[in-house]
Amino acid sequence: MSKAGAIMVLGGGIAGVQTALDLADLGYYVYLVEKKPYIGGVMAQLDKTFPTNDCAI
Amino acid sequence: MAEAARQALEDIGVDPGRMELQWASAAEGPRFVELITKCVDSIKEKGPLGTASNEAGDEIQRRLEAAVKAASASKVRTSFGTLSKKFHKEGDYSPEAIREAISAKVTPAFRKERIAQEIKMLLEKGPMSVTKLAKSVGSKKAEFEKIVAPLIKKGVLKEEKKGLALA
Amino acid sequence: MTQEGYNPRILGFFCHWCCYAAADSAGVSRYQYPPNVRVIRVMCTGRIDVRFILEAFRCGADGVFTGG
Amino acid sequence: MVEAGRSPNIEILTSATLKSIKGRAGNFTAEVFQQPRYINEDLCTACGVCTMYCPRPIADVYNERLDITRATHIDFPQAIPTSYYIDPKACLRVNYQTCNLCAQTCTAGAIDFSQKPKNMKLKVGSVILAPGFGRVGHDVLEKFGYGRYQDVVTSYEFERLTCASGPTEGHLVRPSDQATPKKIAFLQCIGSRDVTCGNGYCSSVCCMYAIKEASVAKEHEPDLDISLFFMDVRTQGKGFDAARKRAEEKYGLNVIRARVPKIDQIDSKLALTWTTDDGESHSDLFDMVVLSVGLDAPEDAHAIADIAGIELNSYDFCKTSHGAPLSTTKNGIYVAGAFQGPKDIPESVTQASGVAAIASELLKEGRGSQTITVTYPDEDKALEEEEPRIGVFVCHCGVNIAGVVDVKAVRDYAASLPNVAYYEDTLYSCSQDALKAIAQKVKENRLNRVVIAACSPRTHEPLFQETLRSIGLNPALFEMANIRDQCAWVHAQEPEEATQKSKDLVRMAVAKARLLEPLAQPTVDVTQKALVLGGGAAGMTVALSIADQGFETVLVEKSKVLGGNLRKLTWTVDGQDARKILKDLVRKVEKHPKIDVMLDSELESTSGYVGNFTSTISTGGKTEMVNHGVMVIATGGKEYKPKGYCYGESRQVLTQLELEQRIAKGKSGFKTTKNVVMIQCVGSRGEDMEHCSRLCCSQAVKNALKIKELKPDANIYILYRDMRTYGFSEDLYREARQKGVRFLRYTPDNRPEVVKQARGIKVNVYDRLLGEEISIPANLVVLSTGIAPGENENLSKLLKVPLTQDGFFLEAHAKLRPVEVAVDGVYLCGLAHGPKGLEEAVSQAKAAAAKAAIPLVKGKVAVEPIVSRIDKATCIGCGICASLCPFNAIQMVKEGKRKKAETITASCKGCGICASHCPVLAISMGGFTDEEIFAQIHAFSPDGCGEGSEAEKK
Repeated sequence: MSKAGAIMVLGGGIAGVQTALDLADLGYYVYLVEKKPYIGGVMAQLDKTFPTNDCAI
Repeated sequence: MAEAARQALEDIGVDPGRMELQWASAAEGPRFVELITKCVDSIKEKGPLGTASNEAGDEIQRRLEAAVKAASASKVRTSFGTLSKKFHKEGDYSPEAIREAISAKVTPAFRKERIAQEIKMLLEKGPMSVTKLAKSVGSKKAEFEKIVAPLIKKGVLKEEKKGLALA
Repeated sequence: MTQEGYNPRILGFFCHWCCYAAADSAGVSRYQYPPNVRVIRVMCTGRIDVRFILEAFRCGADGVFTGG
Repeated sequence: MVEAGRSPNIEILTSATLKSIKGRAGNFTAEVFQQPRYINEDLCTACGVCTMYCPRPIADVYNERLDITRATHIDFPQAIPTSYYIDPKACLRVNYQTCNLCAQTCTAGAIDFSQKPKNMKLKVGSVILAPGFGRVGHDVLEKFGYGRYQDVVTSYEFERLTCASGPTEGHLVRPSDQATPKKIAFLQCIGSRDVTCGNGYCSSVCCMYAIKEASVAKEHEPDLDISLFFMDVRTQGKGFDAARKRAEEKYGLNVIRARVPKIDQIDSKLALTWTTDDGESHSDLFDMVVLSVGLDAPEDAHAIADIAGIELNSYDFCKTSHGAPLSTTKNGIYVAGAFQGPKDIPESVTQASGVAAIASELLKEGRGSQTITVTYPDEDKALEEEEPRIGVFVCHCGVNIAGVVDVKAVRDYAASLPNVAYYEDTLYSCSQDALKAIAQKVKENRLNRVVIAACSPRTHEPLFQETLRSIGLNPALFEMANIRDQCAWVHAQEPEEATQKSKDLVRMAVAKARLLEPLAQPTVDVTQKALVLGGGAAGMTVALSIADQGFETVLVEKSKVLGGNLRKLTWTVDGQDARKILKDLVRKVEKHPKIDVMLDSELESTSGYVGNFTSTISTGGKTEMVNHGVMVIATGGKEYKPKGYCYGESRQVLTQLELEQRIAKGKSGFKTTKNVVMIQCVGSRGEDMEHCSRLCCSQAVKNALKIKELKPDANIYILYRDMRTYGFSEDLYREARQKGVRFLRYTPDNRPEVVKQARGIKVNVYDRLLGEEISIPANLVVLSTGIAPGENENLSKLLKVPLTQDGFFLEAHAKLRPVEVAVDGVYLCGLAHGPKGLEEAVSQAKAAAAKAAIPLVKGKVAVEPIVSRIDKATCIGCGICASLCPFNAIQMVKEGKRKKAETITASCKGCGICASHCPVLAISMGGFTDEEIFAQIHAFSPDGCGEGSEAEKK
């Protein structure tokens, strides 16, 4: 198997960010590559989220 | 704890209904709002502290101070603690069992200590006659004497012609 | 015997995990309720000592709401 | 997001695109091209001056072009990275080398036009594709008048209109005349379930977000009249139906089951015509129409597929299988989120954690080789011993608090409180730049206590404590006043009282802060072993994943054989051989060196805490003790046994699973079958169980198609309330209709009835189109029953994990922590969390494996600092506390001839029962001492009610 300890995540939306956080906790270095100038993807545009209606940011 | 507090409040002349113990889990936002609104309305019903029907209006402040001291006395707390230990072991937490046990063991000790503390506070302003003292602490003659006797023996109080005074 | 102008002051002891969380979830869904309660957060209802309740009344509370 | 921004091991490359990937699993070289921001992220203080001076207006894409912004801007205040950037396409300086206004006005000197695009080669072990989803094409929207009529908006635009920091600060207005609309219509399935635009699938989320947006709109404008036009109301997630019902009742949303073909404009109103399924045609005028747009495949799906060398499915989403939902067709490259298929946020978060587990399995050896560990400056002990110097920060939280509470007045009031050495109000105290500013102010003014009046400590206390720790201040010297969730948000109509309440709460917080003492943060070692309860599909997947990540795992299964409910399946919904999946899983589990399988065993008891659990497991009478660091609940669920509908009285009435077993036996079972009637939601959605079990519709359609294969001329009827074949299984629903399966909708108050006759059975149902009761003779009646919770009660008590009203385990947070529970170190997945299909169960199992592995990887766990401390001198050894402690975290020790109580810090949960029952007041709770609580009580009364009798000072 390989010795690489880094992983690339393509996309900085909620899925990309959550994967990056978990991988960092699991001991890996993460390159989070995002097309836009900010991370958060579409979720960052939302005001509230269902089902609990708490804020999305 | 709630029952002990209710009985303590009753003893010193505060309407026990002013204190509520409610349960609302993290998911029960709406239920919590109902409980709070009902509580605010019921307290509004009772009016400011001391003005409700079963409350001793003017002496409340002094009584409460004496009550806090009484609740900090180790004698009273030991009775409360050992009782909780018993309940924890037996596991019968029915409201009746709790009410009975507290009114049998804890409240008498609390009342005795509260009255003793109140007497000391009243006498700080100078000696007072026994009857006036008994009335203002809300204790009948027999009970009053039983509380005062040990205090005199221990030299905390002394008898004088005008009544009782701090030693 | 309710006086209209009278605004009671109520002290709340809320358990961090249940009642305090219920209050937060009521806030998140914007339920409205009267503003008379001031909250002291405790880790559990078991932490509340009879002395706290008596002291609360001594310090001018018209009511005490302990929430587990 | 903020966490990702602060993590030292996550390097965020914004405005970056992937150019190429070479190499193979474990050893890829990825080429990334990064556009310059022309603003140096580290220097930019996000002050906004450059945007003011920039002369070049551009459409604000973040706000869906409803607003204008400038070439140099930031999209939203809490953006991560929190720095402005310059849009290269618009900027005059970049394109025409003129203007340079922003660079001159920038006080921080952060603007740097010499930045060049960068090409980077990254050596990585694995690539995770999470590019999200794309927008529905303009052509589809035009059919509904979008672009022609201003008041036809997309759901994204509506979201921005209702957002407090949106273009209209949350006031809901019509784009045409900025007037507040009275009547709004939501049209569903725009760009979904629509083969004409190539999106034949269902986007799974639009029904739920439409109801949410309608509820939020009603909150802003209570007398709005909102109608939602659904084909099927597909709210199949956990707790979604309950939320929908609550919203419909509370906000009076009227739900109309019809698909509106087109929209016309009649002077300033929008005219909609539609026909309902009872044949009636209606039309009405609306002020505004919201198009609930679906989730399309990402625009650059093909580009990504070519670069990564992976296959796409017919709708340009990433091709995966139900057995391995997170793996693409290329080893080492995995997928998570909407690119794998349209899904909601909880599913995306689950898949994100799941894919982290797979990558961690692949790169087991590389773990920790390239990570940076953060070291905190040691605490400034001297500062902490000094007189309390409190810093009070009162937060606006945008409009959330400032909209109701007079923040400036509260700040000035705080200044008047004793020991307050610094006071300030902040716009968003949780944003990255505000945190940096607070840290700096604390250092500059040598503050040793911090009070933040903002939101709930339950959500933000750890974030602020982290900031304190980063500047050498003990995190316990921190207190929050909750003036948002428990004040501004709930007293919106009473601003004066809310402001007064905020002042009181700040006074109480400061009173407590004065007495706060630093608390140690001990760490405890984690036993490197995991315990998994339940050997079904989820249990096996989680055990395999943890073991593949290199940790010993014990798998406990109640029955004598592995497989659980998976044993009853023959095919998955996407046609895979479920039996093969089962065989693979069981084989891998049984021969895996690190998995110890304990069949016919059950959990007797568990004690301990995260990192140090000790469980006793009974196997056929004899018990065994297992020490483990983490635990996963995968005890599954069971098929709901229907009551009524002649189930059990006639051999011709089956459940879907029983039907599948009969289909598996082939044609012989269907020789005499002419009419098959399937009834959906038997026992579910309010009949006996409240919840919807999500997969019975897809299961029914799958079986119907299987019967049609065996017996093409069989008449199949499906009586449904809402056909919830969400996601790609919508194709099966369409195929079923094309193959002549008849679908009839019934309403809960008019349920179909199964009647036993002398010869065979028949089903009576009210046909909405004919408007009368019809009776269908049936050779076979199939009841689509949902999934009921397993016997979770005693396990719930054993592990102190709460259950939801529906009887499933309650997760820590529906969206952000779907596989964790309130008890640290215990994780949850599969049907025990809630009804779900095989694909979702496998993703959730992988996610649970990732989360469970984190403490194992770290090896140490920090213990909560809020614990009890017993003053040995005062303690009289009465033992009351030891007997009452629910976590047996106090033991009596001999000291000389007397007994004294002593806390086991690691087990203590900080509840404080011991402190409140100690007769001699010898026990003080970290962060909640008697003195601190008394100080708060005194601060409660306006005049501080004197320092009170000396009794409680002891």
